[in-house]
Amino acid sequence: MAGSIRACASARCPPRNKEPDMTITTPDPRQGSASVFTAKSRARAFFQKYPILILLSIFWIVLMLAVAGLGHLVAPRDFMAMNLSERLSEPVGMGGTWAYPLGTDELGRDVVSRLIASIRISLTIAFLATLVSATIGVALGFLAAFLRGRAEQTILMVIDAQAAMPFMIIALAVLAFLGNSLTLFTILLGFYGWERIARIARGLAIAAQDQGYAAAVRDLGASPSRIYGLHILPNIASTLLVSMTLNFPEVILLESGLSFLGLGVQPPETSLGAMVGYGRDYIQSAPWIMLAPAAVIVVTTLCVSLLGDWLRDLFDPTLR
Amino acid sequence: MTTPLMQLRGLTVDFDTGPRFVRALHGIDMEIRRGETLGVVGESGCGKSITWLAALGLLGGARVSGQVLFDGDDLLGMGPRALSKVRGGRVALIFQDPASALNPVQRVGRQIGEALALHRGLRGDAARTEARRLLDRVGMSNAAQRLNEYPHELSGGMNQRVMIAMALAGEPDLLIADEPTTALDATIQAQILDLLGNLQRETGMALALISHDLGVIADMADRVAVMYAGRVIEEAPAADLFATPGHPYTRGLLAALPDLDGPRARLAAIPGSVPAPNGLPPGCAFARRCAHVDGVCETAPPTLRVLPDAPARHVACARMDALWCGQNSVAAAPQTRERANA
Amino acid sequence: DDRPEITVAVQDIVTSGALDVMRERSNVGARVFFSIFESLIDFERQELDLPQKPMLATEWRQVDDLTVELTLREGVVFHNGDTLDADDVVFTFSPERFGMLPEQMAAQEDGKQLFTSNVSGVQGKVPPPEVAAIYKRSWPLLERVEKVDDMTVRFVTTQPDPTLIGRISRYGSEIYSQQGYAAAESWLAHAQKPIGTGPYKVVRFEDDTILELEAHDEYWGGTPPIKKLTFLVVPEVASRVNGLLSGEYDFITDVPPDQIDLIEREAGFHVVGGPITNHRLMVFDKNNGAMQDPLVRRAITHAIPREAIVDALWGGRTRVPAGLQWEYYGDMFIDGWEVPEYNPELAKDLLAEAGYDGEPIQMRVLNNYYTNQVSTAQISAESLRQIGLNIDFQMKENWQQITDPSDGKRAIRDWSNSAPFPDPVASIVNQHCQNGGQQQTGEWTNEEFNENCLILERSMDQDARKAAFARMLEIIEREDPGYTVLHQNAIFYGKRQDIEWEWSGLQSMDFRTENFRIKGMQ
Amino acid sequence: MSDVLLSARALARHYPVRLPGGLLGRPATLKAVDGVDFDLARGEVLGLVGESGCGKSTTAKLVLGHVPPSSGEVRFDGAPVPTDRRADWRRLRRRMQMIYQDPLGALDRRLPIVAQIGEPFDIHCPDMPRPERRERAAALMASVGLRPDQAGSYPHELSGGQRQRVVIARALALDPELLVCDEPVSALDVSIQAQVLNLMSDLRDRTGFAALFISHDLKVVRQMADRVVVMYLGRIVEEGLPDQVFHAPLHPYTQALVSAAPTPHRRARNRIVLPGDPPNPVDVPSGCPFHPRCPAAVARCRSEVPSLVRDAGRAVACHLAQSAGGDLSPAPRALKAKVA
Amino acid sequence: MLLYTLSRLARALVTVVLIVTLAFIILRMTGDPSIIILGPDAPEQAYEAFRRNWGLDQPLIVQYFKYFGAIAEGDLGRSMRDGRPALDVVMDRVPMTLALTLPALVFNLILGLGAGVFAALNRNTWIDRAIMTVSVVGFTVPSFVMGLVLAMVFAVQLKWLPSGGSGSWAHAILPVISMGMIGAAVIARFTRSAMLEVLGQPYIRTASAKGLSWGAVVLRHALPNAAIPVLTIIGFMVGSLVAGAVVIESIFSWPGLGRLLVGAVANRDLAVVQTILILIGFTMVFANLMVDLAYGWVDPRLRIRTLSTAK
Ligand SMILES: Nc1ncnc2c1ncn2[C@@H]1O[C@H](COP(=O)(O)OP(=O)(O)OP(=O)(O)O)[C@@H](O)[C@H]1O
Ligand SMILES: Nc1ncnc2c1ncn2[C@@H]1O[C@H](COP(=O)(O)OP(=O)(O)OP(=O)(O)O)[C@@H](O)[C@H]1O
Ligand SMILES: [Mg+2]
Ligand SMILES: [Mg+2]
Repeated sequence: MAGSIRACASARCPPRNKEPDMTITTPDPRQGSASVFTAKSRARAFFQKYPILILLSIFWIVLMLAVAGLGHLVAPRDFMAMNLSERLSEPVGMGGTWAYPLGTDELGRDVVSRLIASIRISLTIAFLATLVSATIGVALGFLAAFLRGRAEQTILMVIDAQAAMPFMIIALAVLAFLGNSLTLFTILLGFYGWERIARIARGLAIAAQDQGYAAAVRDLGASPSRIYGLHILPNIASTLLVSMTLNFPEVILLESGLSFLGLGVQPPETSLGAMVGYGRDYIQSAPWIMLAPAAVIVVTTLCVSLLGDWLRDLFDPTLR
Repeated sequence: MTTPLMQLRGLTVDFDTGPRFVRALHGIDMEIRRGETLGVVGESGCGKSITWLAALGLLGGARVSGQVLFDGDDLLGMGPRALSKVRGGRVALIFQDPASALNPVQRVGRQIGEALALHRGLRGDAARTEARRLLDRVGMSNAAQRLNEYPHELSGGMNQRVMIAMALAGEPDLLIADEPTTALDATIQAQILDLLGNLQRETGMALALISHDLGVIADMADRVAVMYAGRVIEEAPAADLFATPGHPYTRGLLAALPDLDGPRARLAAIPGSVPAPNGLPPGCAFARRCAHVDGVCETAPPTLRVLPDAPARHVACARMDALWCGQNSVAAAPQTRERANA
Repeated sequence: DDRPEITVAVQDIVTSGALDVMRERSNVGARVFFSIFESLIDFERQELDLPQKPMLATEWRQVDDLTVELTLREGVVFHNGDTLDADDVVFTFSPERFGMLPEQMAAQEDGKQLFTSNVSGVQGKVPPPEVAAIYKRSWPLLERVEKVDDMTVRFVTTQPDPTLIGRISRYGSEIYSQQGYAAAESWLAHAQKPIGTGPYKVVRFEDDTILELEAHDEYWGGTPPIKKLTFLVVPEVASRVNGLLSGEYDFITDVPPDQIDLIEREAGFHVVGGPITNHRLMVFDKNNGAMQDPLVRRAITHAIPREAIVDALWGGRTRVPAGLQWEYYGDMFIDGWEVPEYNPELAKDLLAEAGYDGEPIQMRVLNNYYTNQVSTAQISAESLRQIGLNIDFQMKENWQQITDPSDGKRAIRDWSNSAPFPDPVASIVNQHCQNGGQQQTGEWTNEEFNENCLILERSMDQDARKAAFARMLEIIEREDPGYTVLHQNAIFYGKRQDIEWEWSGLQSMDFRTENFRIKGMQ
Repeated sequence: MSDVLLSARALARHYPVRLPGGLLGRPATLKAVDGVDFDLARGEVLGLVGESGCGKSTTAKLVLGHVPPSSGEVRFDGAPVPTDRRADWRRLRRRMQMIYQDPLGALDRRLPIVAQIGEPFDIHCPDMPRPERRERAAALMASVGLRPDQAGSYPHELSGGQRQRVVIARALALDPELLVCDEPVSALDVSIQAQVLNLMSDLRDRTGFAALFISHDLKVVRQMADRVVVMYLGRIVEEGLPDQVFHAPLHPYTQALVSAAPTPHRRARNRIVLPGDPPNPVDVPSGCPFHPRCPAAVARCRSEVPSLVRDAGRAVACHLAQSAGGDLSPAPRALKAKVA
Repeated sequence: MLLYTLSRLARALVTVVLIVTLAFIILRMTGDPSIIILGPDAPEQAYEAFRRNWGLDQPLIVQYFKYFGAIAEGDLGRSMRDGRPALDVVMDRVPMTLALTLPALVFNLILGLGAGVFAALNRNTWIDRAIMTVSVVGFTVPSFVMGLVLAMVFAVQLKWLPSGGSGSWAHAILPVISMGMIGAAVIARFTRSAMLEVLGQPYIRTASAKGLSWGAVVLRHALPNAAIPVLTIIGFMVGSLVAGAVVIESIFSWPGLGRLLVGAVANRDLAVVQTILILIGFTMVFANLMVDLAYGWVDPRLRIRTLSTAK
């Protein structure tokens, strides 16, 4: 059993000041000098922490953000400019020329330029809508957590009602009956998913103020605005961020679903969903009109979702 | 002397923490003889639990190496089927926080029955009768009715009894109890410890009792292993250990404990805190908190060695020779000395 | 019975949910109604200039300025087995059928309730009140229809009506069976399974889904060539095309011009179709902002590349017509009249002359209510921008939003006009005169134009009428533009190549023996 | 003790709950705290011990005005403690503070510790200039033994003991007169526990705060408290000086508790193992609440609720401990008692 | 439990009232459907007659109360299109939609649960990553793109299945698959995390320590516990299936509720639209209620609502 050792030289005591003698064996090589050792190559460790898919996702999202922010500067043409004589020309690779790398649509407009404009609009809408829904959700969630009692019950009921109605259906009715403008559309989509965020915000706030740091700060005599603004909000921000990354792709998909029904972003503006929606009639005759934006939707939502999952795992120590 | 029932040899455990591996156990050597009670103490996170989980192959997702000899067979090399025969059959485990260690959606009768079916081949009425007998045996009132209840309907103490009954189902040679009473109240804790003691006496099984509470260990154990930062740093018969602790850490621990009796004095706290598993110093892990530290302590971790004069005692301290003999000549009990200093 | 079963995939069967020619106002209804109902006078529908021809009436004559007399065809059998006689015709044009009897009106008033209107309900044969309104509009001057004898009827008007015969032949004047109507439980029940004289009778009708017809073997015009004729609603173009190509459908309707190539690329399928009696217009509101100046509106009329639109979007399969008129007007057709030429330079000059200052001009568009509507509008908008107009392009969800005047910004909108019978009254008068939609919504009016309307509508003097019509076109299309014609609408059908079948400019689908044959059969 | 800082009189807190029983779950009352009287002098430390669920934390909440009492009252410095969490309540936080069991949970993990230690100044002394606040926070850190270089650390970067120091520093920032400590060292390892306990004693010597010190660990309470109260099922069953209570417990429950307290310095002891399950505060037995588990219970215990009898600084609520003469003597360790 | 059920019912009722009000507000904000139903060419008198007939000329507040009164009596009005009772119109379509959504739900569950469990058991391996990636893709492809592509491949190219319409079970296959994919992806992701959560619980270790084989542990202890949280999203699934039906039914010309809704919205058939809204609301509330109650049924911990010895 125990690394049997030469015992204390004899039964007698060594002088007190004597340096510890050589009874100390050299450290077992198996044990290493410290508890941490990098048995992995740096690259492997790096990719394990940041899987290649995640890096690609981040790259794609950054690319999309760049396109959204600066795309109009590099767009080859005005996305509304028509050239009726060049309508439905093929993209490069399907017989087309570099004049229109991704081909043209039914009005002879450059698909690349339209794609860039669409990314701008779609991402802006999705971003703003997500922001709106987070704001509403957090505000109501906090309100419920703060007020408790009847007010909380009321808010919970509204949350229930919202959750009970598939949002698509509500959006469909609202848009069809109220007409459409980009602002209305964005605000409407901003109502998507707020109830989820409200639930999370309420749950976390209640947990924090029942046993956690919020209770402690309250016991210091802090005012509610300090508790919620300075303490709870920053603390739940990461969780909210993750649930916003869930919301984001859903908003893009919702937008495309509504565009399919002709209720999304309206011409002359364009969006990814609108491009797919209007392009679907050409799915066989000129598939590139629809496939390019559809691919962007799929890849972008995919990347945001993957990133969201990854962040959630990262933020959630229980999953480690 | 017969071979020990269970022997851990150089057991190491590495966890994959993403960018690197972190070694949580640095070669544990320990043994349990038949019928004996081995107490394992140490601060939270020092590796008490994972030692036994690793030994029984219950530690998914970690690299385990070393040897775990149970009755001569190496458990680490065993196939899953053979291993599950040992688990629950010859070696049983009970855990801290019994309420969450039981499946919340199954009635306790069924959970006990499962163990009976696995290791004793009992089913149906036979299993039921046996389950009831086991519950009776662990001192559960109203056993027949309890079988139909869910864990959340029982109190913590009763759940721990259920766990024990389940562990007894396989008639094990060794019971590993991982902090079985930490979550329980003092009076209930007394009941459970009492029960474990009685069972051990009746069945003659060996008991590995893990706890961070020196009081509990002092109460129950025949032999004690003290762990610190993934290593066993002292191992001794319980009586000797509490009378004359060897390792500076053990001494400090005993001195830092307030007492119910005696004069009330300032506590002799060990300064500093346990190093994080991913930040152990190259030498003795306790060096930074140790009053007797010396250059030699910082070069390499010391290994367990037999103490002079006391062949049953092992301590892992580079300066043990000096300390041990010094202590023997200067003061009888470290705690009194340190208290006097305060 | 080895006659084939034929499935037609359509965008929609009817928009009103009822198989009643007086309720259904849309173009799509005409497509199926011609298989179920027939009117007294009809057209050679498959011919381009649509000459009139006898249908349920074998002959007709103008008895005096107020009266037309028609002789009915012998041996016409309704779907319920009854034989057509004068009583059926009289009934078809009776107040009862239109819900104008006092008791019906009272019932309408009673039934009026929020969303629970019982009017069209099962109790009582009370058509919804719109039917009467539409009737009044279609037959503004009809006083009565009287039975002369079993096989002769007379249409009598309150004033001379130069368009009377045209109106008798128009969509909406199909003959119903008196007994058939009487036997139905309610107006609604009849509108779900109506009794007409057409070659096919209704077996099953589910609004929005399916209309199943089966051969009416006692049909007076010979045994129908199809055993079972199904109209299936398939709203998605791509799905219709898919279904045609995969062989599930024999015909598909409303093929967008861009899909034609795709279908014709496949062996065994082709596309037929062309211009119909419906023109696409761009309509102006002369009350708001820059649009008050006729010069601006004229500039617009000159700025639209109509030919380019026809070529690009319609593959040249339709055309730019000679203003709001059709060749089938016959004598009333104004030869030499044309739409304003495409001349951006002129347009710019006009704008300069008008002193246009860049004020935004709203253009309201509905989402592809008409084929290629959005594309056409986008091209137009782009062209208008080219001449310097600041176009505020607005997509709208529905007609109400399109015509909503409340924000004071209504300027340009989309529309289409049909000519249900061969006379300018059918189009320009009905849509643009005092009682027409454009003036009713307050978009446009013009005194001289309105005076000429009366002549065109009431005078029995063909020359005076023609002059009035010519002048009206000048005013509304050139001098003080109220609209401008974009192009003639066209409709395309995909079908199996082995079926010989001709399309009609009247948007009906004719499945009578003369017009349907499968190659290699019989 | 003369100068009473805090006094509780007939303090009770009841919660309405629903009994188990599926569809028929009857409503019932959970008496978390049921008639508790005690006084706390300035500068005194009162230890509160008892098993889980006996109402220790609830008492603490009542004292702090976190929950309103169902009956009875708490007076702080002569005035009733507000419970409405309005301005009054918030102002009172300067004078009474709390220390929690789980220091990590009580700290905001997104703020550096120095900011958290200084937070009481931000809240209560908005007029204090920024540099002064910083200075005071630094001084506080030093006083609890945190190094200045740790100021910018986040809670998760500290060890458990250090975190508890942060919590203590924050609680002491405004020099409160009363500190309520609910199991302040239960979450800490033995070696760290001693550090924190020592720190608290030192600080107390320095600032002289009074404290309500809650723990289920008798050894810790003995180390810290001037006086000890033992609770069982929402009531006080025994009270006295620590050494009296722990060396000569009067109440059978205290006797069992003391005997069961694990301590390595006292091996081979006589452990009294009480039968039965921990008490259920919804269903308080008639008579003496402890009688079903009491090894010495007699008939009277089943029917008659013993009152808390005080005598010379000690108090006990047990029929058997109150001899006829009125003196208090330990309840007999009954014959039934199972001694291990 | 009874009280719990009652309070859930009460909340459900309030939810329904909220939904009904919402439907009213949305539909009445721009009140006038006459021009859409009668078309742009109808004479002005026809519009007026129509408005009068349907009571649209009354003040909104009067409409609201009448509307509530009528609904309370179970009268959901008549379709403005053809005058049939709106409830009949809607109910005619319900079986068709159920014929899609129920198989899609089953498809969802089987595929999603299977994939999720499998991924969780192989956590952090390529299997896990592959399943999760595929499931995210499944979730991110717009359903109409999926539908059109499936139709092109299986109907037009391979001619195995009909491209649209209804009438036989073969017609339902493609729509069910297109609808089910999204749900399956969501369930797979959810199941995976529920499963991982459960696998980390101490009772799983207890079960292994008992000597159960890993397979038995997963089957008997992990799965039943992981299934509990998955239950909650079934309610949500029903909603997303109904929403998905709107698009899928259009693509595949399936005469169900979704297409009816699209048509009714386009035609502004107020009564039908609001009947559908209310029906969907009811269904969802009911589904969630059932899920909640089922939750209480499968999880014994929730059967008892007591705070007593909670610790
Ligand atoms: N799955 C894991 N991944 C990484 N590290 C782990 C894992 N499980 C345990 N550890 C680490 O291993 C060390 C030993 O853990 P172990 O559970 O054995 O401690 P313990 O002595 O039982 O403590 P306690 O008294 O708190 O139960 C700890 O530092 C812990 O952080
Ligand atoms: N908000 C509440 N609603 C209902 N019951 C409660 C509530 N808070 C506490 N209780 C109950 O009151 C009793 C006393 O609780 P308390 O927290 O005071 O016990 P404690 O002595 O602090 O126990 P522990 O040692 O476990 O912290 C317990 O049974 C608890 O379940
Ligand atoms: Mg442990
Ligand atoms: Mg407590």
